[in-house]
Order: sequence, then structure tokens, then C-alpha cells
Amino acid sequence: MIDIIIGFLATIGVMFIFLAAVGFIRMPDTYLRMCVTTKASTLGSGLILLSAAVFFGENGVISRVIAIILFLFLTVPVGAHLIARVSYFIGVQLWKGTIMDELKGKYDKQSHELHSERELKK
Amino acid sequence: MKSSIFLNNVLLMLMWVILTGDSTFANFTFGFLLSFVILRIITVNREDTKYFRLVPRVIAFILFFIYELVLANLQAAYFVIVSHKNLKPGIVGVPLDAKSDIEITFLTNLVSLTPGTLSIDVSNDRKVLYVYSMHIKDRDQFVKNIKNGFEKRILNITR
Amino acid sequence: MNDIILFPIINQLFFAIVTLFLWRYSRWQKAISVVGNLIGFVIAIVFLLTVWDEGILTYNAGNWAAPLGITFVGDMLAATLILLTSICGMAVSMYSAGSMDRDRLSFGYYPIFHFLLLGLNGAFLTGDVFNLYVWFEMIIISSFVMITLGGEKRQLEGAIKYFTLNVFASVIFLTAIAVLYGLTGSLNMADLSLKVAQIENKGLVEITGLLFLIGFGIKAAVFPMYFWLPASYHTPPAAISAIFGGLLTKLGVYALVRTFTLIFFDIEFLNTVILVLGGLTLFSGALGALIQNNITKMFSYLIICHIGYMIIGLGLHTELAIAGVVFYLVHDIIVKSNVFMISGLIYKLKGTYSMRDLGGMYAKHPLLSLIMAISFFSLVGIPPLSGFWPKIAFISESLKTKGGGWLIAAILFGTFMTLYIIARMWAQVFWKARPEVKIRESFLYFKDHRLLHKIEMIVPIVGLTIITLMIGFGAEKVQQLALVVSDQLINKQHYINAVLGK
Amino acid sequence: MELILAIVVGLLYASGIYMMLRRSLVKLIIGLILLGNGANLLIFLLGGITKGSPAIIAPDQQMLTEIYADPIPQALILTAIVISFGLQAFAIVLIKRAYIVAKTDDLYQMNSTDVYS
Amino acid sequence: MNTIVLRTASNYLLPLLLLFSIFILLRGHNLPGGGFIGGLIAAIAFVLHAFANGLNRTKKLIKVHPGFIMPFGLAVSFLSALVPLLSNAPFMTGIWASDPIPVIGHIGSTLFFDLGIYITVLGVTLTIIFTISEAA
Amino acid sequence: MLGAILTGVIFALVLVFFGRFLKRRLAILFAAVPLGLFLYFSQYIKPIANGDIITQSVSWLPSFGINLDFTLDGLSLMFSLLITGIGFLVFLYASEYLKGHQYLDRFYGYLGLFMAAMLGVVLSDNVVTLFLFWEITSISSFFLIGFNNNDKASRKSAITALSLTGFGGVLFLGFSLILGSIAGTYSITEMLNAKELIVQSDYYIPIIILLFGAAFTKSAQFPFHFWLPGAMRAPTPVSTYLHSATMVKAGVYLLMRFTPVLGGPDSWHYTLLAVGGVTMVYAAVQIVSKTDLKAILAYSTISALGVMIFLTGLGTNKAILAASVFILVHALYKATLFLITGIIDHKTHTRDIRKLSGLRKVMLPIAIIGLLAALSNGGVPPTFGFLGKDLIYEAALESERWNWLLTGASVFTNILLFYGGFQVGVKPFIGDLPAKYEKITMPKPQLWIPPAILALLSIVIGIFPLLIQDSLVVPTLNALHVLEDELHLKLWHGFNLVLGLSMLTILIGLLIYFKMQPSDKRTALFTKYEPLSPKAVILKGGFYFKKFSFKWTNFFQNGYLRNYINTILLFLVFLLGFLLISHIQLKMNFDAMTDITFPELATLIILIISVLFAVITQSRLAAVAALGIVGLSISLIFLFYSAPDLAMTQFSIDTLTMILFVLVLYRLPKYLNLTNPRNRIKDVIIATTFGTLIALLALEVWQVTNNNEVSRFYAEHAYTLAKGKNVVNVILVDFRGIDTLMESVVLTVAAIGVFSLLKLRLHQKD
Amino acid sequence: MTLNFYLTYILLPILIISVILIFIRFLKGPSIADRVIAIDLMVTCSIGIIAFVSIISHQPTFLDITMIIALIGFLSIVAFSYYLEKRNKND
Ligand code: NA
Ligand code: NA
Repeated sequence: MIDIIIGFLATIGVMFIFLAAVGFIRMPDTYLRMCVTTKASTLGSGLILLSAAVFFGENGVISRVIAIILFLFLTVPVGAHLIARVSYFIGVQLWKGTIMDELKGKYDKQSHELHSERELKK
Repeated sequence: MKSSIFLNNVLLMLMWVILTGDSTFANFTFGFLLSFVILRIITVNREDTKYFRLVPRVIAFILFFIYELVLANLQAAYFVIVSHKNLKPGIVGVPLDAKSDIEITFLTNLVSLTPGTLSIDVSNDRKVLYVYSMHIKDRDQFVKNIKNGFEKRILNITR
Repeated sequence: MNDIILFPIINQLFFAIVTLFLWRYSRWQKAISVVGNLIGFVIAIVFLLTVWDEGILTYNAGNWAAPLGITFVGDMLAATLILLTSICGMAVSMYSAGSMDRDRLSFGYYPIFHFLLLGLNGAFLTGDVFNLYVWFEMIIISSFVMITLGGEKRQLEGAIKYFTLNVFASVIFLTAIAVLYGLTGSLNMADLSLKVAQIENKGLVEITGLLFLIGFGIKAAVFPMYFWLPASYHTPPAAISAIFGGLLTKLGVYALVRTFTLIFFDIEFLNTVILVLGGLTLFSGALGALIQNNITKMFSYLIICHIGYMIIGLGLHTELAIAGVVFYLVHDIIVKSNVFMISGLIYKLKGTYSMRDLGGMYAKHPLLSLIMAISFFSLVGIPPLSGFWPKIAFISESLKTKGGGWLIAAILFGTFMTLYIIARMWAQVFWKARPEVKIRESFLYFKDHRLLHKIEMIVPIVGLTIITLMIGFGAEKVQQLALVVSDQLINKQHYINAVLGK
Repeated sequence: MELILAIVVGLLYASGIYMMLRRSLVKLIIGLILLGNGANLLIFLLGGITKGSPAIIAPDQQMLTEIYADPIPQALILTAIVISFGLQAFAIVLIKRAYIVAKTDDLYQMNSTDVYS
Repeated sequence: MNTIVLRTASNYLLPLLLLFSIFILLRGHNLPGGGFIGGLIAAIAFVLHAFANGLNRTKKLIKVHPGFIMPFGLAVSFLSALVPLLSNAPFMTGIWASDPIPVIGHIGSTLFFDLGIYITVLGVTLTIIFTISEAA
Repeated sequence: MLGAILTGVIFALVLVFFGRFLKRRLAILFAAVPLGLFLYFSQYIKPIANGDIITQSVSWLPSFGINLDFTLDGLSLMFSLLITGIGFLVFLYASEYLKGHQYLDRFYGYLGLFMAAMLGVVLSDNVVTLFLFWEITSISSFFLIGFNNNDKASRKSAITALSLTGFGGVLFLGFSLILGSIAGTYSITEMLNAKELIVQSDYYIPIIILLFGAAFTKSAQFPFHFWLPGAMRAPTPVSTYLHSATMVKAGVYLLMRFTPVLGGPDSWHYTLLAVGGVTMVYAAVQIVSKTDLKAILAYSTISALGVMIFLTGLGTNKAILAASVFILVHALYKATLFLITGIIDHKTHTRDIRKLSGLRKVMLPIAIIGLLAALSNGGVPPTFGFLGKDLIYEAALESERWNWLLTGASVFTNILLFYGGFQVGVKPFIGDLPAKYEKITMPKPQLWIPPAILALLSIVIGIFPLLIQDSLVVPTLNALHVLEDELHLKLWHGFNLVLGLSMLTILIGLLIYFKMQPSDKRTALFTKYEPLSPKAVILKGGFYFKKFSFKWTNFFQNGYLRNYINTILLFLVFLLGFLLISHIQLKMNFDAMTDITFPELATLIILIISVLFAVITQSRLAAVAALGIVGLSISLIFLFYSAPDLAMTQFSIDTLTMILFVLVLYRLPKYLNLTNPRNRIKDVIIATTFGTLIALLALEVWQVTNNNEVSRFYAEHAYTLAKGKNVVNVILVDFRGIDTLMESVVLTVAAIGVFSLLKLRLHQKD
Repeated sequence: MTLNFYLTYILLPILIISVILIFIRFLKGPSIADRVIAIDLMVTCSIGIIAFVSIISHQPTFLDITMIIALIGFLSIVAFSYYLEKRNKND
């Protein structure tokens, strides 16, 4: 039974990661690639860690795994946000199929401040 | 103010116990003292923050999040595996009701964690969150989804 | 009494930490550093006397008997070098107090200086080959910081070469340690001495020896591996050049002597290589020095040239020749440090290192010139000054080697060239009337220094000169010391027994 | 495995050297880093690699009982890694300072201290 | 970097990571970890904070110049290595309290030694990264 | 004897410190020092004439086998008396000659040091101590020649002189040590017993080559003679003392001293004969082209030294006798001539013989002294010079081979020496006195008494040769182990061939003196052949040597770091390859290797590709990022092989490095300048070779099994003894704690370095 | 089929292949952001790999490494962003 749980969690985890990897290779622009990878990999690694927690079944291991997962959930999106933001700064091009860009022209080139006005109907 | 430090302290103490995986009384005490010292070192006029009072809301939230996560992942899987030709990606500005640092951060992180969307930045006046999405069928619906989904639930917890 | 071994290390570490705590207070640092080095000197003397009386001392750090932990070994070679280091340290510490600018002093000069001395003391004392690597790294990182301290263009350009080649040497050293550990499973040098002797595949032993030779050879500035030295040694302030010129290259020589007497003895092929390299080092250094106009650059090449003697001595590998190496080390460390401090003083007096622009020293500062002359002519080895005596051993031992004629020729050539170079320098810098040279703006000339600073610059030079004279005229004592040292080195069983307690 | 590891070590040494021979200071430092990694792996390889357990004594034991990875090379590498980190940090800043002062990172233009003057 | 998200995250990460670093330090003697890696993590905590909030704020937090942390750490290691000399044991000998205390386990001079390493590495990493970011 | 030498040294030292106060008035008292020493040595004349040999041995450097052994035998005594006697006169003379000179104290200091060293040379019985004093004579000569150091030519002459004598000194060093090793002793007296051993050793030829080199340079023999004319830049007392009477004779002394030890083989005799012969003739010919008094004296000195070497080379009893006597003869007359040249120079401010005449009208006593010296120099009876020349001719005639050639050469030389002596000692005083010299008066007694004494001695000894026969000459011969049965020095030998040759010499000498006045044409002729002179050739050689030095130095030290690395690497690869190929059997034991799994393989492949990527990519940032992947892969490898601590540290450090890189990179330019393709290919080849060798070495060493008893100890006792379960950490903080402590010091230093590199700005340039 | 076999010979290889795919993207780029993301992804994947290794070799201690890897991987992302932003600002 335990083995099945472990196998199941690990399989899902690996699948997520594999999905992320394929997406990462296939997606046409940087933003899309970011979109499919960040969470998939986080989730994937988290699940694999969980399976390890189940496998060892010790208090210490479980508590540590939970800590790691929490930590991942806290940091990975922040990282994604940072790199996405900076990609936009450095002018990484959006894919030609992109339908809208409401960020356009809102960044101050000098101070990197982001404005909310213009075009925003409250 | 004092209570916030106290709460922080307790939180850190728990963290310590989790990390060490040793739930004896002595370890609790040690963790408390340690956190006390650390907080003492780092606290410089930080704003008071609120803490979750409502456990049920948290649990509901977690379940909701997992549901969203799986759903979005399936959607992403479809696009990755089948084709990305008919994707309609774009950047959308989502007006924010969330005000505090923690609320905004929570929200942006959750948006990022959900497959298919990615928070790019929050405007400096904290009014708008710019979100990249890989597939926008309807802009307004998309904004509404976020506001009614994640944002509302987060505010429920934090306020 | 074995505790005394660790005192040189503890002392320097203590003063490094104290000066680091005070790193913005340059005046305190000066005083503390001088005191620290004075204590170091006393320790070194007690240490030498103890080893002299009681034979090789060992100290097992952490109370782990060799070869389990790191063992420090105080043999006569180590004790001698520690004494020399402490003398130079004392001199340069004081000289720095007078000559080093405020900016450098308040950016960690003294802590780094003590770390450097710490590294040297540690390297001389350790009986563990990996620990030796660690000390080496401490020394090179300290020397990197010292050589770039101030961050001027020429300093940096020199430092890049210095850095690259020295790090490369460290990598080779580390490679050699890897190979050695792979072959023997041991790091303790006494233990290695026994285990390497048992290795059946002598080819591998030769290769390991070769790696050590290259790694240490680069650091000792042996031909064809010395390029970093002329590129960099003349770039920092004189106090730094003094400690570099006096001690750092000699560290490479020390390491070569230690490994090639203790671990890789009797490898004929490598000994031949060492002899050839020694000769070429002499030759190359002399040729380089001949064509220099900048006096510090000239002395840099002379460092290389004179390393050649010691390398030849090592390659000859007889008891007398090793004694010669030790004697030469004693002489060279003191004199080279002094020569660089003297150059710095000349620079402070005249504002230039260029021989073309220098002159008139003798007319203006006769007594100072005379003191300087003693060091210069010791460098040449005019008997009975200090540089002469070890050559007796090198030449007479060369006779016993195949191709010794070439070695003798190289030794004589080096001697003659040094004589010529120094005489020419003397004529240019001391005799010649000073050409018209513009007074430099924003340059602190010697005359503008405070009296205390002037004294702090002159006293170490006079002190080292007196020591030089003592080495020259007390050659008998130094030679007796050198013979004891070399006896311990050649009959390595003493060392091994002391360490492994058999 | 050892064969390939040896090849990797050789590759690290070779590419380290190759990078050190380039004109850019940045490449030079990259070269040194690669060399350092090569040396560490060499210690690891020659220390005798094992797929045993880590050199950590089990909670209920007094000593290592199973086949364990030789801890000495590990300790040596740890020290070596940390030391090279110090050197690398310094080197990286050296590049920067050199660039500020000399306005170039081209090694061919840093010859002044060797030229006869 | 001027982003709320990172700022908020780093404010929460800072105490968490400091805690974690001490955890890593204490368990080093028995499990992977130790002073070096612990000090590194502590430094990373402050560095993250600095990236998010600007150096000046972080410096205010630390209160002393990171340069002064280094000699402090060295002094701790050095003294813990010297202590055995008082009881006539060689330099660096491990001195152990007779009974293990809860949480930390055996208290010995090597623990203080590792603590010194921790502090030194913290000081070193902070000094290096702060200096570089200031100059960058 | 040590006392005598020390007296000179102490004298010099006292002058260094107190000279300033003494030099004004009391300079004349300095002469008391050599006088006292002269009297000291005089007391030994009698004992030594009786066959005693005075020895003194002071233990100095027993572990080198070097002691201060002194022997006072006839030869040493003769030289000692010369050194102190002429020294006394020169000291006296100089007190007036350089009166009021700013650096008179230094001058006497050097002179005192020289005197001490010269005494050391002639008294030492230990060949290394002899070398020691020999070098000091060279150095003090250097300082004395360069005494007028504002004059560029003086400095140049000093360096030339030091180069040549220093070169000789170096050869002497080689000579003394090799000889000492072969003989098994440094004592010259003891070497006499080892003569057979030495002469038959393989090193005999090298030994005498080194000895000759030392002696010929010091004694200004062809082709090394040219430093001596240059040395005339020194003040005249110096020329008198060092460069005619004493130091230059040190070479002759050395050869004579070692004749009993090394003499005998043909190589010895013929070399000396040839070099001495060529020198005496060559230098004598040069005299006729010179118009400067000191230049004439310089060449005649060289020629005379040639004669001495020539006689030493002949080596017969007669020849040695002649040489011994000639040393004295020459010292007396040549010193006189130099001293009066000094007086002339002092009074007229010229030394050009074309401008000098009629000085007898104002300085008659000097003229008489000059004439006497010239007569002795010319070998006119009844001077001492006549005696000396007779002995030379006798010796030459008795030669076993080529006696006519040798005699002819001697006669020819002596004719020209005669000419030179008259040019200096007679010519300035005869003829008309130019108007501008009419005001000249007699010099102070300190200036004319010394030459007068010497000139008188030349006459007195000439008339009464017995004064020196048994007291000096016979002991000298005894010291050289030459046993002249019945020595009778006398002026008159009857009418014989020797007398005829003497008369012939004088006649032709006079003839030339009157017929061949100095002419510009002749000087021009000599100038024309100047490029062929040894001086020109050797200086040219020096020039080319310097050029070669430039080439050699700049070839290696060319400023390009890549060349430095390449040179070291080539050297390493060459030796490593040689050793690997010649010693190693490349046999692989594949069975012992661990199996590779897919994750490991993939990690290694990623590692390899990212390394290659870092090397190839043109983007610095990409390269740095690739380094991050290298670090990650390596830490995975560490993990696969159960090294968690390592994996952790490796990963952290590599990431940190990457971060530092990234923070630093952004202001740097792109990779703008690339190495040219040819160099790149070369680099690839050398780098690959190096990498391959390391890989081979790794495999080879890996196959050697070692016995890790230390790690077994750690595994067994880490917990029980060091209370830690993570053995790696226990090693780090306990077993090898020093490493870790010092490693943290390394980090600290690096941090300080980073801080100072980026923050320190110098306010004051240096 | 045991769990160990399943993990070792099926899941782990898939994970490794994913890493290789990510690595290929790293090599291809094209923007530096892609490379940075690739590194981050590889770091995250290695957390998975380490978790597998610790299960397969029964070494729970290996899990501790993942914590440090996650932590430091995050720092590198932050630093890269910091750098890219600053570079952009200064251009
Ligand atoms: Na460490
Ligand atoms: Na550790």
C-alpha cells in the first residue's frame, strides 16, 4: 500500500517535471516557457519530496520535507516574478501570437517604476 | 506591536521544532529563546501585521488552491503536448483590492504558482497587478476570476 | 617544552586578529604590530635554542598522534626559517610604520601582514602535506591582497600575472597531493617518506616528484617558471616588496628542500632536472638584471638569479650542499629584504626608481650609502660578507657531480654578473651627480616625513645591515647551524622517528 | 565510471588551461575555476570513489560499519573548495578593479610592468 | 530591486533562514552541515534582504560593519582552539562537557570552533557581497 | 700578522666615523700607520734571512676548513715591505697631494683598507682567505679609481677595472675551491705535499686556467690589460700605490706563490711565457703612441708586468731570481716616476708631454729625481735597474728553447721601456721653460721627499746590491723553493754578451728617445687599429652580450601572460609526457571500475557539454551560467558517490561564485579581442595534451591500491573519541581542525582583499 | 516489479531526460532569461533527483541537501535579476 502511494506521488511528480521540460523546450517565447515551468517543476519536486517523506515515514524526515515544500512554494514564484519582470525590462520579445500587452509603456525607463494610470478604468 | 512580535516568536519557535524534528519541551524552549534572540536582532520599526485567525478559511483556501492547481496543470499539459499554435497569450493589468505587503505577495505568488499565469509586477502605487497569461479567452472574465477567486479568499483570511 | 612549536603560529594569529579588530586605527596597529613582532622574535629565539638543545620537536594538534592528525614538526630548518621570518617581520613591520601611507594602513595592511607571517610560520612548521597546501594558500591570498593594496594600474597589471601563475602553481600542488594520496593514502610527510619508498612503480614516484617540482618551482621562481616575479615584485610599495623579496620565493625553496629531502630523495632524473634548472635560473636572472634601469626591477631579477644557487645546492643533494642552501637562505632572506627596503628609502629620498634619474646619493648621504653598500656587496658575496660563504659548498660539491664544470661555470657566472650589476648600479645611483629631475608634486619625500617615521625607516635597514655583517663575520656559527640543519635533512630518519615516535 | 571521470578531469584541466590562454580576463578566471574543479574531482577520484553509504555513523552505531565513502578526500576537497572560493572572489573583484583602472579586460594590453623602462 | 513581492518574501525569509542556519550549524557534527554551510546560509539571508530592501537597510539591521564580524569569528574559533591549552592538552584538542545537554547534544570546544567558523563565514560572505554590490 | 692586517682595517673604520674631524690638519699623521707596519715587518728581516718562517694561525671557520693562516716567508716579506714601505711614502705624499679635498677621509679609508687587504694577500697561507683579501683589493681599487665620481670617465674606468679584476676574482674563487677540494686542504703549505695529486688530476688544466685568468686580469696581462690605463683616472697616489707598485703585482705574486705547487708541466710554462711575452712586447709598443705621462707609465707598467710573468713562465732558477729582483726594481723606479708625474700634474695641470719642458729651471731637485728614476728604469749602470735587466737577459739567454727569440723580445721591450722612462723622467725637465710655468715653485717636502727616497734607493741598491741580497732576495728564492747555490748580486759581471745587450738597449733607447718625438701621426696610426685592440674586441663582446641579454630576457618576459603560461606548460607537458611514456605501462583494469548508471552518465555528459559550452560561447554571462551548471553537475556526482557535505558545499560555493561574477560583470565590455586562429589551434593542442596526460596519470594512479589506515581510524573512532557522527565534519573541526581554521583565515583575507580593492583610493601617489 | 526498480529504471530516467531537455534549452537560449530559468529549473529538478537517490539508497540525510539547494538556487535567481536590471538601467 505504502509503495503504491509512494509510486503514485513520485509518478505524478515526475510527470509534472517532464511536462515542464517538454513545455520549456517547445514553447515559443520566454514568457510562455516561464508560464508552464515554474509551478510544474515546483509541484513535481514537491510531490517527489512527499513521496520520500512517505517512504521514510520518520517524524524528522516528514517535518523537514514539509519545511522544504513550504520553502519552495514561497521562493519559486518570487523567483519567477523577478525573472519575468526583468525579462520585460531587458526587452525580451513577446511571441508574435500575443494578443495584448497592457504593460506596454508603463515602465519608467529611468527609474524602473511601474505606473498604474493610463488606460485603467476603475 | 508587542503581540505581533510575540506571534512571530511563536511561529519561529514552531518552525524550529519542525526543523529539528524534536518535539520535546526542551526543544520548544530552546526554539523560543533562539527566535527571541533573532527577532531581537532584526526588528527595526516594522509595521504591525495581522495573523490568521480563522483556521477553517485556511483549510478551504488550501483545498481551493489545489483544485485550481490541478485544473490549470491539465490545461497547460494540453497546450504543451498538443500544440501551442492556437494559444492567445497576453499581459493583463488586474486592479488590486489587496493592500498590505503580505496580501499582495500572497496573491502574486499564488497567481504565479498556478500554471498558465504568471505575475510580472505590481505597480509602484500597489493598485495594479500585471499578470501574464498563456491563454486569454476573455480579458474581463479573466480579471474577475482572479479577483473573485484568489484575491477574495486571501482577503478573507487576512482581514 | 614542545608547546613552543605552536607559539610562532599562535602569536601571529593573535596579532592578526587584534589588528583586524583595530583595522581603522592605523596608529594603534603600528604599535601593536611592532610589539607583536618583537614577541615573535623572542619566541623564535627560544624556539631555535630549544630545538638546538633537544633535537626535533613535534606537536600533535588536537592530540591526535601522527599520522592521524596534523603534526607540527620543529626541526632546525623550521626553527631557523622562523627566526629569519621573525627578524624580517620585525624589520618590515617597523619600516612599514614609517613608510606606508595612511590609506593602505587603514585598509587592512597590518592584519594581512600578520596573516602572511602566520602563513609562513605555519608552512615552515607543518608536517602534513595538505596542511602545507593550506598554509601556502594563506600566504598567496595574503600576498595577493598585499600586492594589490592601493589598486594602482601597474600594481594590478603585475598582480594579474602574479595571481594567475601562483594559482596555477597551487593547482599543480593540489594535483600532486591528489596523486600522492592516491598512491599512499597518507598525508603526513614523515609517513609519506616511508610509504613513497615502498611504492613499486618508481615512474609514478618520479611523476609525483615532478609535479611537486613544478608547483613549488613556480613559487620559488625557478627557470622557466619565474615570469610572475619580474612582472609584479616592483609594483607594490617597498615594504611589501621587501617581505616578498625576502621571504616569499624562499618559501618555494623551503618547500622544495623539504619535499626533496624527505619524500623524493634519490631520484636521479629529477636531481638532474633540478641542477639544469638551477643553472638556467642563475643565467636567466643575471641576464635579466643586467638590462634593467629600474632598481627594484633589477633586484627582482637578482632574486631569480640567486634562487639559482639554492636550486643547484638542492640538486647536488649532499650534506654540505644542503648546508650551503641553508646558509644561503639565511643570507638571502635578510639581505634581499634589506635591499628592497633600501630601494624604498632611495625612492623616498629621490622620488624615482630609475637609475637614469638617480644619482648623488654618495655625496649627499655618505653614511647611509656606506650602510647600503654593505648590503649590496653582501649580495654580491664579496668575502667575508654573507653571500660568499655558501658558494664554497656549492662549488666544491659541484666537483663531485657529473657535469659539475657547467655548474661551477654557472655559479661563477652568477657571481660575476651580480658584481658587475651592483658595481654599475653603484656608479649610477651613488656616484653619478644627480641629473636634473623635476620635484614631484604630491609626493611625500623623505625629508618631509616626521622624525619618527624617518627613524622607523632607517632603524630596520641599519638593523638588518648589522645582522648581515654578523652573518658574514660569524659565518662559522651560521655554518655550524647549517650543518646541523642539513644533517637533520639528509638523515631523514631523525625526522621520521620524531614524528612517528618510533 | 572511473574511466569517464578521469576523462572529465582531463577535460576540466584542458579547458581550464585553454581558457587561461585567452585574452579576456574573465575567461582567465573561468579557466582557473575550471582547473580548480578539475583538481577537486581528481582528489575525489584518486581518493577511491565508492558507492557505499556516506561517512556518517548511523544513530544506533558507534562507528562506520558498512562500506563507506573515504571521508579524508572529502574533507580535503571541502577545504580546497572553500579556499578556492576565497581566491575566486578575490579574482573576480580583481577583474573589476583592473577594468576600472586599466579600462580594458584585454590581457594583451596589460604589459606595462614587463616592459623595459 | 524595487519590488514588493521580493521585499515581503525576504522579510519573512530572513528570520527563517537565520534559524535554519543555526540548525545546520548545530547538527553539523553528526549530520551533513556545519559551521561553514551554516554561516553561508545566514549570509544568504541577509544578502536576500539586501537585494530586496537596499543595502543601507540591511546594514542598519546588522548594526556593525560586516568586516568586524570576521575578526570576531576568528577570535571565537581561535579561543576555542586555545582553551585546551589551559588544561595542558594540545592546541585544538576537543574538550567535552561530561554530559550531553538536550537539543544540542554534546557540548564541546569543537562546537565553539564551528561556531567561530560560522561567524567568520557570515562576515566574509557579507563583506564580499556587500562590497561588490555597493560598487556595482 | 693578523694584527697588521687588522690595523689597516681598524684604521679604515676609524676614518669612517671620525675621519671628518681628522682630515683637515692631521692627515699627515695617517702615514704613521704604514710606517709602523713597515717597521713591524722590518724586524722579521733578520729571522727570515736566517731561514725562519713565521707562521700564525687563528681559528676562524673550522667548519669550512678555513682558518686565518698566515705565513711570513721571504716572498711575503718582500711584498709586505713593499706594501708598507711604499704605502708609507704614498700616504705621506697624498696628505699634501689631496690636501683639503672634501673626501680625504674616505680616500684614506679606502687606501687603508686596500693596504690591509694587500697585506692579507701576501701573508695568507690559506687559499680561500687569500681570495678574500684578493677581492677586497679589487673592491677598494674600484672605489679608488672612481674616487672622482662626478667624472663619467672615472666611473666608467672603475667599472671596467672592476669588471675585469672581478672576473678574475670569480675565476680565483673557482680556482681556490677546486684546488682546495682536489688537494683536500686549503693551506698552501700543505698543498706542496699534494703536488703530485694535483698535477695529475683531471682538474689540473681547469685549475691553471682559472689561476691564469685571475692572475692575468689582476696583473693586466694581454688581452685583459686595458683596465690599467683606464685606472689612471684615479688620483696619482693611487696609481702609484695600487696600479704600479703593489696591487697589479698580486697576479705575479700569485703565480710565483703557486709555482712550487702547480709549476712544472709544459702547459704552465708555455702559457705564461706566451702571455707574458706578448704582453711585454705589445704594451711596450703602445708606449710610443702615448703622450700622456700617466698613459706612458701605465703601458710601461703593463709591459713590466709582462716581463715578470714571462720570467715566471721561464721558471728557471735564474728567471725566478730575475723576476724577484725585477719586482723590487720596478716598484722603486715606477713609483718614483708616478710620484713626480703627480708633482708635474699638480704644478702644471697637464700631463701632456708635448706641452711640458724645461721644468728643471723651477724644480731642479725633482728633475734630478726624475733622471735617477729614468736611469734605473732604463737599466743604466750603476742603478738597481741595470742589475735587474742583466738578470732578465741572463735568464732569457739560458732558456732551453727559443732563447734568441726570447732574448730578442726582452731586449726590444727594454728598449721601449727605456724610451718611456725618459719621456716621463727626463723630457719634462729639459728644454725651454714655457712662460706660463715660470711661476712654479718647489712643492712641499711631503711631495718630493717620497720620490726622492725611492730614487735614492734605486741608486744605493744598485751600487750596493748586497744590501738586499741576503736579506730579501735569497729568502724570496727560498720561499719559492729555488735553490741558487751561490748568489752574488753585483753590478759588474765582466764583458759578456749580457753586458753587450745592455749597452745595446741603452744606445738604441737613447737613439729613439732623441729621434722619435711624440707625433700626432703615430698616435693616429695607433688609433686606426684601435678597433682591433683587445679593449675594443672585449667591449664589443660586452655590447653583444648585453644585446643577447635583452633578447633572452624579452623572449621569456615579453609581457604576455599567455606566453608565460605556455612556457611553463610546455615544460611541464614535456617532462610529464616523457616520464609517463617511459615509465608507465598503460594497462587498464576495467573490472575494478564501478559500473556507471544512466543518471551518472547523463550528469557527466551535461558536465562535459557545459564545460565545452563555457569555453566556446561568446557571451560572458552564458559562460558564467554554464559554470553554474558545471557546479551543479559536480555536486550531483559527489552525491552519487555518497558525499553529501561535499555536494552541499560545492553547490553553494559555485552558485556564490556565479553570483559574484554576475554582480561584477555588468560593466565589462564584450569579448572584443580574440586571439588569432593560429594561436587558438596551438592552444587547443597544448591544452588537450595536458588534459590527456592528467587523465592518463589519474587512471594510472587510480589503479594503485593504497592502504587507508588513517581513514579507517577515523571511521572507527570519530564517535568514540571525537563525539561526532558525521566523520567528514569531525575531520574538519577536530582531526584536521587547523586546516579549517586556516581556511577561514583565507576567506577573511580574501574578504579584506575584496574590500580594499573596491574601496581603497589612494590619496597620495607613490 | 519492486518500487526500487520502478523508481530506478523508469521514473529516474524520465526525470533525467527532463533535465537533459532543459539543458538543451539552456544551450539554445536564446535570451539570457531563458538560460537563467533553465538553471533554476535544473536546480529544482535536482531536488527531485536527490529525493530519488535518497529513497533508492535509503539515505534520508540526502534530503537535507535539497533544502540548501533550493535556498541557494533562489539566491542565484535574485542575483541574476538584480544584475540584469542594473545592467539595463545603466546602458
Ligand atoms: Na570546511
Ligand atoms: Na561542516
